[in-house]
Amino acid sequence: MFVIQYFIPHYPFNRMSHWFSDWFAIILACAIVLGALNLMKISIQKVIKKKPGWGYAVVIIASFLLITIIGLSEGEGFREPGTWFDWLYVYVYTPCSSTMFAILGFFVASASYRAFRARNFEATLLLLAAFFVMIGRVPVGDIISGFMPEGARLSNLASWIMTFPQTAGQRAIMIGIALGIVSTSLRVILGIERAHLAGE
Amino acid sequence: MEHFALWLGGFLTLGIFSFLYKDNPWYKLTEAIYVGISAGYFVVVYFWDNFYSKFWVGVFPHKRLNEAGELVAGVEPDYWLIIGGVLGLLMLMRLLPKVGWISRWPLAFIVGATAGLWLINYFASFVMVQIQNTVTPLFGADYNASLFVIVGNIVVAVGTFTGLIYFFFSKEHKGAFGSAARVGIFFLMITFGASFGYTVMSRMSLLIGRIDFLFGDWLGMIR
Amino acid sequence: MKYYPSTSARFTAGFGCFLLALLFSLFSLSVLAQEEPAETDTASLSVTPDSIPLEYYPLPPTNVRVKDAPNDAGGSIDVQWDMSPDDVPEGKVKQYRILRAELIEGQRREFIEIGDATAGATLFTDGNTEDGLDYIYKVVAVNSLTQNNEVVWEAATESMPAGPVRSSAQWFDRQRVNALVGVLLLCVFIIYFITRARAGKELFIRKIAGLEAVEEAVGRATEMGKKIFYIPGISDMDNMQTIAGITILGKVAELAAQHETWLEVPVCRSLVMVTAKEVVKEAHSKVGRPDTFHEDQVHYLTDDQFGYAAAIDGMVVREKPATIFFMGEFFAESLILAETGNASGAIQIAGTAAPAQLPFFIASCDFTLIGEELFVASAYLSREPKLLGSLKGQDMGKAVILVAILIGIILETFDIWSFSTLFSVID
Amino acid sequence: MSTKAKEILALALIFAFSLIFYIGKVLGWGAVRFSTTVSLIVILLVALSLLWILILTIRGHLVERRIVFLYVGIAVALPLFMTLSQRIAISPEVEAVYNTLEGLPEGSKVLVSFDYDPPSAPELQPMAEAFLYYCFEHDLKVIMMGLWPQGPMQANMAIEKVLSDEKIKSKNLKYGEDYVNLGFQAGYEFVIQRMGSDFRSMFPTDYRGTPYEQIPLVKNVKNFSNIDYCFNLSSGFPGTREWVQIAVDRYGVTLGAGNTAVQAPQMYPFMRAGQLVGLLGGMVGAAEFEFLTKWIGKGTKFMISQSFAHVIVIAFIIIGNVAFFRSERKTGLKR
Repeated sequence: MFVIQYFIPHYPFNRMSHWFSDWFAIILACAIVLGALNLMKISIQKVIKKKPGWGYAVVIIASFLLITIIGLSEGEGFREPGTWFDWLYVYVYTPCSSTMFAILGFFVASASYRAFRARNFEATLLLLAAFFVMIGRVPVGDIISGFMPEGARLSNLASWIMTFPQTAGQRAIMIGIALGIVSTSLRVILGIERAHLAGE
Repeated sequence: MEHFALWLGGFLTLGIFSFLYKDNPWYKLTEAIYVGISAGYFVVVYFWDNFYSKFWVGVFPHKRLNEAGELVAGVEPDYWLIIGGVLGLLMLMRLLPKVGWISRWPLAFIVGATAGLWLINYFASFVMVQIQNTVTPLFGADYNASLFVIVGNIVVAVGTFTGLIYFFFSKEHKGAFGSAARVGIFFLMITFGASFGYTVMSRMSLLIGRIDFLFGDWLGMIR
Repeated sequence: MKYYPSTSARFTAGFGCFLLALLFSLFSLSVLAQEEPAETDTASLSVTPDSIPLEYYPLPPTNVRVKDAPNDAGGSIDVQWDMSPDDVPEGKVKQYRILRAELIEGQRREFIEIGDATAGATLFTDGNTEDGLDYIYKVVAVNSLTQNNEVVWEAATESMPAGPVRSSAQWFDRQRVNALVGVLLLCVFIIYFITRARAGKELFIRKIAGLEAVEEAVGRATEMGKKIFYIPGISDMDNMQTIAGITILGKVAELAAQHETWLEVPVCRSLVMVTAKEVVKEAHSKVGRPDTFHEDQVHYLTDDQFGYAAAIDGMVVREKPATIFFMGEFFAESLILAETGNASGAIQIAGTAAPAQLPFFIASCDFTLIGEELFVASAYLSREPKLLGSLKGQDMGKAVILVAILIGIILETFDIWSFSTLFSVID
Repeated sequence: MSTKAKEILALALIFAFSLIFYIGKVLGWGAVRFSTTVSLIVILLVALSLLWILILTIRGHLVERRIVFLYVGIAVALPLFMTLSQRIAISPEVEAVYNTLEGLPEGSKVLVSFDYDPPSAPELQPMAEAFLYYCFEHDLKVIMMGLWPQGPMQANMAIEKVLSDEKIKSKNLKYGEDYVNLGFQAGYEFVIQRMGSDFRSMFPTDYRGTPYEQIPLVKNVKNFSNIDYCFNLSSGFPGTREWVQIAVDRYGVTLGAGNTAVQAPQMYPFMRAGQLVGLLGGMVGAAEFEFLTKWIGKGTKFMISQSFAHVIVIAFIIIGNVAFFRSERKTGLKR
């Protein structure tokens, strides 16, 4: 049906994806209850059985209940500045997620230190490309290569890598993925791939 | 309150950073708070954004009046949404062990509809347009491209071509075909390298932002 | 794997030192090379009289054409015009305004402003029409002066009216025929090879290292008596990568059930949790061990990307699983997960079609499925002829694309025919 | 001293340090700045210590992960105190965004979608500010929205910051006429799809609750055909890819984008294909764009940390490879 919709702009086909998006959103809202209950169940089990680390499970339960009750009781405008929900969001949630995100900076460095070795030709290519892009994208790059003519400076080299070989690789991956998705979709539609419907 | 908020932010930030040293109680505490808060956060957001404003308001619309006291157009209830509500309800049936199997229906619906939707969008944006743009005159439209661009165009063409060959599954990578696939891998590697470089860039920026919070917003050492 | 011939360590070290020194000296240099920001001057404004001289009025736009917007669901009309001769850079036209009047039973109603377009524009799409109603349009060229964001004066000239015109919906989007043909072609290939495979034709599939290693990785966990973690990505069930990941989970769960190894699936989406539970349960009963399935094997953590990553990090560090699978769509958390897993000493097999995350999986995991390989996994692991058939169809699609690229480039390069228009989906 | 005692001591030190500086902040001590000489000495010290690590590595002592972490921390934190600046080279992708903007006549309607949340703000917020600054300075009308719940809040923060600039303040811009924030709408890419046929159905009101048809700036905006330029600030899904797939491929919008650096490489094929007119990639892209628009913000300020961090990462890759070649010579493959 959605395939047809793409080609036929006429009503009711043009409405179909809207309906789907709404239905999907509603299903999601119902499904998250399942997830939350599952988390609670496992945490409560931990506390009751006094498994190692049950104290932290108490914290999970408490913070979950805290934000849920506050959020649901604050009504439709729960997100507006000044509400308690917003406070929790800005001062608890945001620092945590931002820091988790920022911690990647450290991991990226240790991963490059540990794993990026010029083991063979492929790995060397990967390293070289990474090197030129990293150095070429920051101002240092142009200082290093300042003695070279305009066109051969590192920043231009980085741009060239990005625009040409990089694009080619991305494109091959993209087309491959698209074909993979189309074929998987087709298998789902034809009912050949039905692992997700286990039990039928 | 503001002082407390800043200290709380600092406490949580350092708590997560302490994981870098090793797993420790401070991190465990922060992690537990984070998991609880984020799970609750999404429950609340899904409830208001999806369930309430899509389903409830859609089926039982507010009577929104404009300044003159007339009904604003476009508030007729959309009864099609009830189907979504029913599917959602079926999902919740999972809580009852006996009729849990019924939740497969909404799942099948989602997977099927997704399959249909992605099929066509992906084909159009990722296959058609990408081919369209690989197929370019190598020497520029009027044979006037610079050497730089010509080499680039050839590289793009060769790279896309050999890269795709690497993704052939039903043919063994041997002989000329195998070498082409190998060249394809080289291109993939360059792509990954460039990706890697950019990721380092990105992650460092985020780290800078966070350190800026610690020393700037919290401790006031940076202006 | 081929290794570089070992060079003298001394040389490497010396070279390393040199590079480092170079890097830092240049970095220091770079920060010294400062540049003064340029000064910006403030523009002066001239004041104008209240009465507008005639020469301030622009010439009107001409040749106004109206037509129903093509390939849409109705409700819109395209208005096109030729620019006013005064519409030149720094000229007398600041903007165009579009006026519209309804024509009911031959009677023209009042013209109302329905939109504006910037100077230099020649097209406006009126998306507020009612299908079946007649409309008449006019385009107005406007010259004006604003100061402090208040309009000081305004001079406008109207074009001749154009119309009547009606909007209507079309049943078929002709611009998308090519996409339809392409999809159909691919479907035909896939279905053809599926039927051929069903008929018993042997199909070859090349080796994929990551998938060969699945069995070994599960076996290792059994030997060590430790857990296996399976992370199906952080996307929901409306993502094809998640579906592919769940399919592979089925196979891994079967292996784990056979070996009686504890497979744990922490997920971050409720729908995925529901599905994964079913899949794991099914796998257990498939190998005849429904008793070994436990509800808590699959559990939900949080929908939040990094909350999920933080929780998994903790689990990995504390429980030290022998094997970790990452199959599905990943975003930034991939590196946190893979690095922590690597540090804890687990064997890791990853598969994703998210290109940005691939380098890190390649760096931190023992085996990685790249892009399309993820979607092939279910066929590869099950060796079911139907699935292998679809794979062959997919490859045929690729072959067609390769040929198309080759022919296209030749045609385009020698300027024989603009081949690329065949693939155009934008107008 | 046992490890435990050391750890507790370290914790106490961190706490004391924070407390002292926090009190200092409250009392208004002002910022800590390194002069150019001090900065260079610091850089030199870091370089020397890295050389020492290199020598250690050559002798066969591989450093621990935590040492790498420590260096990254130093590389990022110290330059924040330095009073240095760098010359910035403009990449063609950034220039393309700027040129397209420059080509827009006064009064053009620009749609900016804020599809990110606070964690990605370090990269994207400077872009947002510079972009809005340019739009306001050149009398472009800005319509803002968000596909991410926190996007509109980020938009408000950016507006506030830009409006506090003297030059923009003097323009006396009005909400609803010169800029509007339509707020967040749930539904991922379907929002874009629906906007293709009707903006109002997706955004019945702006974020303040004013009905769509009462906002002068947008009351005549039916769908994408009335928008002159679209700009998307994205840090994931839904983001630039969805905008390209739907807004560009289906509705023919002119789209520029600002992305986190991670995402940026995936956008290059779109850019070469003309689906995107230009791209700001990461904080560096932001700094370049700031340079072009002459809005000097955090992107430029952080550039020195960014450069330094890159240098450190490269240094560690070099050290890692030195160790690799060495260990290969001695003991074959060691991982």
